[in-house]
Amino acid sequence: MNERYSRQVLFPGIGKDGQEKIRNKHVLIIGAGALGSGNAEILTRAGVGRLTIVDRDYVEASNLQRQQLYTEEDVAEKLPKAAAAKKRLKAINSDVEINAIIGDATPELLEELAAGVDLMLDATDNFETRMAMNDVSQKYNIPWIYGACVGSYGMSFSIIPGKTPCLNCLLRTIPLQGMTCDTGGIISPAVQMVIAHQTAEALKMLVEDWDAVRQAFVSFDLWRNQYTSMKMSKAKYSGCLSCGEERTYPYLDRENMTKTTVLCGRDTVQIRPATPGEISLERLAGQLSSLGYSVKGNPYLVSVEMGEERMVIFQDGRALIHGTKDLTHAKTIYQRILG
Amino acid sequence: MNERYSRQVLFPGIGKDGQEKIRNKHVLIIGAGALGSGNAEILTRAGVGRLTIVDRDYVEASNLQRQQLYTEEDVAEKLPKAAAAKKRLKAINSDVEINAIIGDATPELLEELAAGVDLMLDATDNFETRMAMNDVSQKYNIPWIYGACVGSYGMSFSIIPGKTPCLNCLLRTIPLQGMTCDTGGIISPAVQMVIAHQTAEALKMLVEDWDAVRQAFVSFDLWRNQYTSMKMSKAKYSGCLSCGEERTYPYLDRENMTKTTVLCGRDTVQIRPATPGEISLERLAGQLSSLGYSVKGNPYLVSVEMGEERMVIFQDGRALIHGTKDLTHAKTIYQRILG
Amino acid sequence: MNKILFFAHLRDAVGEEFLRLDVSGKTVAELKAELSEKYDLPRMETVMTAINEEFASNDEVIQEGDEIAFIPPVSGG
Amino acid sequence: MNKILFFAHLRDAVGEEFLRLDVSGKTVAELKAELSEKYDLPRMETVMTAINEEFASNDEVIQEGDEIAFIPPVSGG
Repeated sequence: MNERYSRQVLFPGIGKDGQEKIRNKHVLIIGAGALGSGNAEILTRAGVGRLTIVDRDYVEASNLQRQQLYTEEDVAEKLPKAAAAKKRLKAINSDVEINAIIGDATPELLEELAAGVDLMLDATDNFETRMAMNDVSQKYNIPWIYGACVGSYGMSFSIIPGKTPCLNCLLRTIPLQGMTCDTGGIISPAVQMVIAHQTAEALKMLVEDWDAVRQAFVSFDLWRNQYTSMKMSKAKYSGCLSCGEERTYPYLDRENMTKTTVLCGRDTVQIRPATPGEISLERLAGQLSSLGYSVKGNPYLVSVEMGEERMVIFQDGRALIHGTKDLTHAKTIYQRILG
Repeated sequence: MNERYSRQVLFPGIGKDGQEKIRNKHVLIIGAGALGSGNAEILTRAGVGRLTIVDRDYVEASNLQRQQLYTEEDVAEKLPKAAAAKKRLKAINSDVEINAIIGDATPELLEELAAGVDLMLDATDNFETRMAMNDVSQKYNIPWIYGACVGSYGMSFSIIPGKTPCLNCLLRTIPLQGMTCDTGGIISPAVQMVIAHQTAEALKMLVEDWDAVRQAFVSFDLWRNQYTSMKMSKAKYSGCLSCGEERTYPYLDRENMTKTTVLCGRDTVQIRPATPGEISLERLAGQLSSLGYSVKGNPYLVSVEMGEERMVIFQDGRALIHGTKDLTHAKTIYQRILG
Repeated sequence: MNKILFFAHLRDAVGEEFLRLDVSGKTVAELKAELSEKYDLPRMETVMTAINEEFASNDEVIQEGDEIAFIPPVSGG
Repeated sequence: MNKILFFAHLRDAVGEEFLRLDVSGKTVAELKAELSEKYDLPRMETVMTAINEEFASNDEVIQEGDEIAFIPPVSGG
C-alpha cells in the first residue's frame, strides 16, 4: 500500500481498486477561482492521474480571501491563476500531471479539450460557459458537476449524460442578471461546502461507483442554516435542445454566444449578450450603489465605475466597457456583474 | 474599503463592522491535522487578528491526501505541523499574527491559553482533549465548535456556555473505541464539509451575530447522501458536571486523564485510559486485520504491528506501546486507534 | 394549507424563511407571478421550484398540503 | 409504525438506510438494546438518538409515528 494514500484506501468506498482507478483518470476543471482552486487541490491530493485547468484571469488581492492555492507573492507577481495554481499543485503532489491553460473557456476550446477527459468540474463564474460545458458533456458523453455560490448560499448537481437531466433541462434559458460574487459578496465556508459536494461526487465517478452518485440537486445557506435536497427524476425535458431527441447543442454555436467587439478608435469594448433580455436598470443601479460602487443612471442606462474601467449597461443587456481594449478582460468584468 | 476583503465585506452578514470585529479577535485551534489546517487557512484568509494553533505531531506522507497546508517538502523535512502551518499561513496573509505551539494539548496548557481567547475550534482527533476543551469553555466562558469526521461521515455542533448544551451533556462519558481516521479511513470532501460548517459558525461568532449561530447538531454522509439537523434544546442536562449547577470540570482533573508511563528499562510506554471500559477484543482484532494491519490475538489481548512500533491492547483499554520511549508519540498512536 | 420556503435573496425579499398560505389549485407559474408582484421578487421566471422536495415545472398544479420551495440558481464560483 | 434511520457504520451493520418497525411504547434504551442484539451493533450506549429531528435521551418513550435516527459520535479530525 502506498503510504501516501493509505487513509483514502482504508475508506471502503475507494479501496485499492478505487485508488488505481483515480490514478488513471483525467479531469478537466473550468475556472481556477474559488471553486477551481479548491477542487484542484483536493483532486491533486487524492492522486488523480491528470488535471487540466483553464482560466483567463490573473491573481488579485481580492481573491486571497477565498481562493486557496494563492499567496501574497502570487498577487505581487500578477501571476495568471492557472500558472499560480500549477506551481502550488506540483509542490503538493509531484505525481499528478498538471496541464495549465491560460485562456478563455470558449466552446471551441472546450470541444478541443474534451477528447480523453473522464470528468469535467464546473468552477466558472457565469452561465454561458456552463451551458457550453453542458453541451460538450452531452455531445462527447462526459459527466460534469455543476457548482456555484454567492454570499453564504450555494448549490451542486451531478450531470451524467443519458441518465440525469442536464443543466438546460433545468434552466431552459441562460438566466440574466443572476447574483454574482461581485454583487452579493462571498464567504469561504460557502465555497468549501460546494467543493465538498463536488469533490465527493467526483471521487464517486472516478472510482466508477455510479450507484453512489447523488441523484438530487443540493442547495444550502450556511448563514441562514438551510439545506435542501431536491429530487430530479421529473426534471428531464424531452424537448431539450442539449440532451433531448432533437438536440442541436445550441451553446456550442457562435450565434448564441456573448459578442465582444473593440469599438474603432476608442479605448472601449462593446459586449452584446447571447440572448437579449429585459434588465431592470433601476434594480441594478440600486443593488450596485448599495454595494458601494459609484453609479449613475437614467431610464435608458446605468453607468458604474469599476477600478480603472467604467461600464455602461443598457436595458437589453448590451454594455460598453470604457478604459480597455482587451476583449477577455472586458467579458470578465461584464460577467462579474451580470453573471 | 480594503480591496483584499472586499468580497467578504460585500456579504451583508459581515459588512465593514463585521470585518473590523474579525480583525480584533483571537482564535485558538486545537490540532493542525485535516480539520486544523483547513480551519486555520480559512480564518487566516478571512483576516482574523490572531490565531493560536496547538499540535503535537509532525508532517507525514499519509497526511498529504487531506491536510491542506502541507507539501511534499514539509514531509521531507519532517516539520512539526504547527511550524509548517505557520510558514504557509504567513505566506497567505502576513497581517495575521500566528502563534504556533508544538506540544500536547493538555488541560494545563488549555487553561493557560484560554486567557484572551474569543473562540476555540476543535480540530483534535480524540474525545479526551475535546472533553478538556469543553470544560475550559465552561470555566472561562469561551464558545467552541465541535467538529469530527471519519470516512465520508462527519458532524459539527456549536457550543456557547450558558446558552447551548455542552459536549458532556450529549455524551455523558468519553466513548471508548470510536471510529478514527486510522481505522475507518477518511476522504477529504468529508473534512471540507466539517470545515465549512465550523468556519461558518466561527464567522458568525466573530462578528457577534449570535442569532445566526446554528442551534442544531449537524451530521452528514457525503458518500451515502445523508444530511440531518438535530435540534438540541432538550439535550441540556441539569446534572452535568461540566455545565450544570454543581459543576466540577472533571476533565481538567489529572485523575481523569489517560496515564502514560515509560516502563523501566524497556523501550515501551504503558497507556491507561481515564475511564477503564470493556473493549471487545474480538471486534477490534477483526476490524484492524480487515484494514490490512498485521494482528495477533488471544482472549486476553490484541497485538498489532504499526510501522516501527507494536501495540498490545488489553480488555480494560490498557495498552503497551513497544518500540518507543516517547510518551506523546505513544499517546498519539493509542488515540489513533482507540479514538 | 401550504408551506412556502424561500432560499437566498428571496428569503430577504420576503422577510421570512417561509410563509403559510393556501395556494392549492394554482400552477407554479401562477404562484410565482403572484408572489413576484406582492414582494417585488426579481426574475422569478428563472427560479427553480421544488414541490415536496421534488423538481416541479412551471405548469405543475399545487395540491393541498404540498410544501413548495423556491431555489434561485446562482452563477458565482 | 416507526421509521428508524441509521448513520455511518450503523447503516452498514444493519444493511439498510432505514427500517420500518412498530416500536412505540418502548424507551430509546430498550430499542437500542434490541437492535444492538439483533444486528450486532457496536457500543450502542454511546450513540446519540434523534426523535423527529430532536435530541432524545435514553429514557424517552417512543410514540406512534415517531421517526428515530441513530447518530454515532466520531472522533477523527
